[in-house]
Amino acid sequence: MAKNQKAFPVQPFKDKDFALRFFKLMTRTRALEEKLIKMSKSSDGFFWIGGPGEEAFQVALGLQVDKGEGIEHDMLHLHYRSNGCVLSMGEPSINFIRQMRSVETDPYSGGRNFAAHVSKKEWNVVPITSTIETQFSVAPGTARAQWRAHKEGKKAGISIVLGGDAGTAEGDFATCLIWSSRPNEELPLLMIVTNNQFGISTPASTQHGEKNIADRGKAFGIKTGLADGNNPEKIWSALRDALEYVRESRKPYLLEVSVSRLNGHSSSSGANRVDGEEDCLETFQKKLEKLGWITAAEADKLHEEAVAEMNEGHEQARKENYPSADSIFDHVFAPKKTE
Amino acid sequence: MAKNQKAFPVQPFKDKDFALRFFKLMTRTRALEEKLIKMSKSSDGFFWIGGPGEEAFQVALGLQVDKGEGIEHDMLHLHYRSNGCVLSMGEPSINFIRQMRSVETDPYSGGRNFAAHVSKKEWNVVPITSTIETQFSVAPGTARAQWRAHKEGKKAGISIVLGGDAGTAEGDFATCLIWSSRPNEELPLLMIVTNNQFGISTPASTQHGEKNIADRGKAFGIKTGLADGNNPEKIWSALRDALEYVRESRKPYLLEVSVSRLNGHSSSSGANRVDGEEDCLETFQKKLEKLGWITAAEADKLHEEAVAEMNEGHEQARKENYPSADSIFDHVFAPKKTE
Amino acid sequence: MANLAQAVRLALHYGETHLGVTDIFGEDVGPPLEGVFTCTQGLKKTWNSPLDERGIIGTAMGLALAGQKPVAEIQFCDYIFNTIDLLKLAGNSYWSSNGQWNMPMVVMTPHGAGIHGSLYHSHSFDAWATRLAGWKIVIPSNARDAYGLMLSAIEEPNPVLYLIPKALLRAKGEELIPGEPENDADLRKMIDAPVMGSEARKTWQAQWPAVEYAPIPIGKAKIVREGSDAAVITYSRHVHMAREVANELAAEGKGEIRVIDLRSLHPYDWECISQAVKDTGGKVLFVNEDTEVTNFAEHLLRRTIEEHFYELRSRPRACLAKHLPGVGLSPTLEEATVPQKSDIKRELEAMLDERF
Amino acid sequence: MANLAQAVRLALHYGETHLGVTDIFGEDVGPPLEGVFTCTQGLKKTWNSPLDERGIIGTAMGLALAGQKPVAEIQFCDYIFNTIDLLKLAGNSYWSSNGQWNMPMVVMTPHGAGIHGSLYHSHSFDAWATRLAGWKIVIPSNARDAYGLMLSAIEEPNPVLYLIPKALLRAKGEELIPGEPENDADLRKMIDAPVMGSEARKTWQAQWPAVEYAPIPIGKAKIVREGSDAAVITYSRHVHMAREVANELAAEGKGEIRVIDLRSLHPYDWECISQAVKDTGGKVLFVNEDTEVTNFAEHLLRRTIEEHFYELRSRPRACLAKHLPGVGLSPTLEEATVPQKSDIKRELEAMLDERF
Ligand SMILES: Cc1ncc(C[n+]2csc(CCOP(=O)(O)OP(=O)(O)O)c2C)c(N)n1
Ligand SMILES: Cc1ncc(C[n+]2csc(CCOP(=O)(O)OP(=O)(O)O)c2C)c(N)n1
Ligand SMILES: [Mg+2]
Ligand SMILES: [Mg+2]
Repeated sequence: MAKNQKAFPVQPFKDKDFALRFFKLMTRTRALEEKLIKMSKSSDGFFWIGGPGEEAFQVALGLQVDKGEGIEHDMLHLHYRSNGCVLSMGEPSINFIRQMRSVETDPYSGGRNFAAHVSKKEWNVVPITSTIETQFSVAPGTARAQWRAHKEGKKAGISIVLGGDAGTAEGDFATCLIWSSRPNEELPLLMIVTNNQFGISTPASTQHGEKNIADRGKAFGIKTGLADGNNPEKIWSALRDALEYVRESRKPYLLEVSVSRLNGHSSSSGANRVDGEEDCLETFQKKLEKLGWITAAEADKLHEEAVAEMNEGHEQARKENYPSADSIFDHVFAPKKTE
Repeated sequence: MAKNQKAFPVQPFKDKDFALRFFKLMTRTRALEEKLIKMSKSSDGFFWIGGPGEEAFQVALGLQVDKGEGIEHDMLHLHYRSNGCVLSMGEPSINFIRQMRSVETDPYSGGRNFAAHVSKKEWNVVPITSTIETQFSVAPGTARAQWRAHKEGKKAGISIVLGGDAGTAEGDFATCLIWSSRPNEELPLLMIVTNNQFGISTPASTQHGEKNIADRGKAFGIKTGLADGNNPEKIWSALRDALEYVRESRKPYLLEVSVSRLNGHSSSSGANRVDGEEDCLETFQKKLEKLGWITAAEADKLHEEAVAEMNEGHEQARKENYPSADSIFDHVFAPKKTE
Repeated sequence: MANLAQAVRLALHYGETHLGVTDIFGEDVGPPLEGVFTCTQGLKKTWNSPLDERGIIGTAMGLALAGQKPVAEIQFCDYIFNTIDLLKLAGNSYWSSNGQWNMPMVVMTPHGAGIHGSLYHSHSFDAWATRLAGWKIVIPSNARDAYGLMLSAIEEPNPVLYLIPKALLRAKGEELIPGEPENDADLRKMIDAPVMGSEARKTWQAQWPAVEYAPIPIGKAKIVREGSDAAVITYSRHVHMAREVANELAAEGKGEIRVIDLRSLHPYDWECISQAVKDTGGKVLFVNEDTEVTNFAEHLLRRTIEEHFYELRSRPRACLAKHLPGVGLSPTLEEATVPQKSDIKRELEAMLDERF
Repeated sequence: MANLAQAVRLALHYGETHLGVTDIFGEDVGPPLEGVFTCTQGLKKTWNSPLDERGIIGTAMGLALAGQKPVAEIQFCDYIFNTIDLLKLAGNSYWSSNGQWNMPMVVMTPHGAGIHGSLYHSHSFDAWATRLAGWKIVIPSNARDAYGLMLSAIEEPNPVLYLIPKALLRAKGEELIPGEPENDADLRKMIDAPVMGSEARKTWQAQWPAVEYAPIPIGKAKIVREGSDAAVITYSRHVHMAREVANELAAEGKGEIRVIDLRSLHPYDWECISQAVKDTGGKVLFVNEDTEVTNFAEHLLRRTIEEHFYELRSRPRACLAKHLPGVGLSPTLEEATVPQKSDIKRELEAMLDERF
């Protein structure tokens, strides 16, 4: 068992405190997305994209990551539905709001990038890029650094790379399979595909001949798994097992996670709540209610608190400045260390 | 059984005439490559690349192709070891020599492209490109045209795309798997990987985690096969079966063919004969001798005739002009039909 | 008057019904969405592709080789950069095969900034594209040209890149497309699909007006405003900015500015540019929104110098985007990065003031 | 005197032993071949990659993000065109993350024509590369600079593209690399691997001379020949052609030509160029072998116009490759396509003749 798993109960979802902590993080993630959607609808930000429907998965991932700076810790190649992951790692919600409003205090991009394009050096969150799937070509590089460090007897985390189902059609996904499974140099890399059955408007069923995307790992001898991303308990243990496998074997693992897409693709498609998708937050709340660990009123209260948190963040962000015109010239080139 | 199979005996290699015809084509292919290598060594041409060691496979392919212009016939996306295929389709050997010498009579490129970069509109041989594996991104397009024609009840050939083992690491190979297996729009496309265990100097065993490259088709529900490219009989029937499958089911097939690389990668690595690789021409000759269908002397004579053919072609090509300087401006843009 | 997105749609309709277009495809090009910018609504030959730009360009090439007539879309030109090798191959197929295999394909892709698109919905591709020998390149600035250039693109036996100014997609034309109804509302009713996901959308079919064969030739610029005190040579959304500035300057009595809409970037209308250089004594301003190091305007400027140096009585200029890794989201950032009206005006004023 | 390939090798040796280079990789970069042009023979940190340029650039980016110092090779720049999106990302990572994530990586790749390389071993990448904001770009013309620029590239905290003039790889330097043995044969014996496949190769190890820390700063041009009647501003193999032409013209009494080797394309040494424009009254000739539409020389020419127009007493010029889909194999074709000595001479003579 990896070190940071020790922080959690052996059967976390049999533990009320843990379950409620998890639920609260899901609630805050949802409230954050709702705030960001609202901002985009009131033109307080230009474009929204995010992860409503992926809370169970993103929180389970964020909590189990070995967080820190440098290759001793996990390196994260996330994508644009990962606010919940980063929030669960401990990120203040206001920072996402700052990026949405593109104020100069946006710590991820200084007002330059779209919402949900997190980048955080302290925690090894490499810049989330808009270009679908390129992170799968980059991740073998960080994993190789960790492979080498481990081989040299140094402490080394693993790399985790994340993308959607449609994106696996890009060559980068194949690149990742190939580069992570080179004989004798297999890489400690957890590849995760969040399958929400859509790429924008295009149903996966019309474009994917694979029964499971994860099957594509098999030809390379990569261990694969499928998991239900709407069930906190199942996705938690699927991630725990996958992470443990990669940490201990130092080999790649390909995990396909089924998730919901509750508000459509992005603000371009309206960002309204859609029908017919399971809501993991609702399901989980019902379960907790049934267990007697929470009442509907208490859950509402948690949500209200989360909404208040987001409103507060928004209020603060509104007082902050937009970046100045001449800031465009900042950070084109990094200075030499000695300079 | 497809129409053009009817041209062959049911068990072709039990038929002496056929076997000798096959052997002669292999011999001519080899003699052609030997001529081209010699030319490159005597600076009568700048760069050689070709297919010594792939004769059995290339001849088997060339003979079984449905040859002609337009999508009613097979469309061929070959690569730079396919001289034997094109020669077996009936191409005069002198044309390869012309391209090697880069004279203006080079029908494939007018003296512009390297040797073995065939292009022949009349027979649907699309331009062979130096860029490894891009043909696998292009082939779904020709196959789609044929898929549509067939669906509309028109006569339609299939597409055949060919590349090496190392090249399958490019994203284009995955593209081809994905685009040819889209649900309900599966394409009549035969994908062939010639596995010679090397990409230039790099052994496949150091870069490929796959046990068989062909296994990569399985996740997509693509039918796959392995074949011994050094054995004319086996590769003939493997190709026959694969072609038949694609022609009749109108679905993709991925065939991996093991082949030898008898003269190394190209003239860059010397183009000398290497040790330790099976020579399909030798093996086949021995077999024919054993059957009593040919004597060593007769085989030598065939080889001498082939050498004479190549010398004659070379003599002719030497008399031909290099392209003129201002020909560089020809064929930048195609004229409109009406012009 | 059709807007630019409708014009593209009408042209594709004409193409698939009269000019042999066989495939209109790309990410989200077919139903249910039919184009992230509505450009492919109601058409018959559309289909959705996998999320794979290399597959899109490659498949278009294959279709072209097979004698089909594909129109492929790259959803945003920001995402075309993993296909440059394939675009190069498409551009060299006819040449490398010594005139055997031409590539009759159209690639259309939204282009440019102006919609608060941040790093990856603000890219320009014009400078890059002009480096692709073997391609023809067009970029309309209005609905009528969008219609006519698409018809010409479809009729070309060569690969044509059709850049769509993103910021102008909702901009109405000033000139009727031959055959389009006089009334906007009528056109909308006929060819704009009901909102995605609605009941109406499920059974909706476009009612196509009988638009006519009215191509705009590739390679011909258009003078959108006359004048000889100076000239702006531009394309895409900067045509409109330049015209507004020119009108302001005229109103202010500062001079009459010729505004040239290049429309085709390759081949480009050198005659028209050359005449402007002569007529203005070299007071020409090249404007586009691609980054300024190794920009197509610099090519035009070089040719201006090469052919007209001793006729120049004033310094020709360029007004281009800053050489930066991206266009930032916050409006101040975008405005400081890509040319605005104020930048064009500043340059023109300086130019008009310049002593002969 | 080391040749250019040996100089790259020596620099990489210095890099892996003194400057923290962690990975030198690409197709056929490691044993047994150690570089299709011998550039990576005898090194410790080399390894062979899959045949996948996107994986090569992506992995280099990942290594850089992880604090490593990779030197990745693209076997020929002709094969870099499927990675432009990744190169753009590498160039915008520091900027888009507001100064958090820099990308300390080097990409080296053979460049240019001159070896009868036909369509896909003759590409240039300089014009394309200069459009990649966020990258530094160097291109040595001789062994000493190749050594020093590689050291600087390795020390950079930013992505650096290191273009290797293919045609000069066997060209011996004129200046000793600090620490290299005086005698060529000694150097060869020490660092040139025995022929591939031989017994000797199997156990061979390089004997590295104690080369010294001797970087050449990025951004500084070099005047390789003095003169003020005209100036050639160029780089790569055209430095040598220009110098030969300049010597011929001097011998013919036609004038003294300054020859500037730019060495860095981004940032470029504007001061040096600007001085040449002033000193020659605008008789400057920009030469490179990339295609002539939207070429980096056109940017330099634009800036020349922008900053020196009223000092020009003569027309500045460019001598570039034809805008064609490729370079043909037959020597007549290649010679007609990319600038030759005769082209440079013709332009210079015309320039010298031009009346002030
Ligand atoms: C290279 C590239 N092509 C196209 C796009 C436009 N685009 C943005 S999101 C998206 C769909 C992604 O679908 P999927 O990978 O399933 O992820 P999801 O959004 O469903 O989580 C597309 C096509 C892009 N951002 N990058
Ligand atoms: C895109 C691209 N990258 C690199 C090269 C250089 N190159 C030419 S052949 C070759 C090896 C190809 O190996 P494989 O695919 O196994 O085919 P084989 O030559 O063994 O038949 C390489 C790397 C190229 N031509 N194209
Ligand atoms: Mg999806
Ligand atoms: Mg091979």
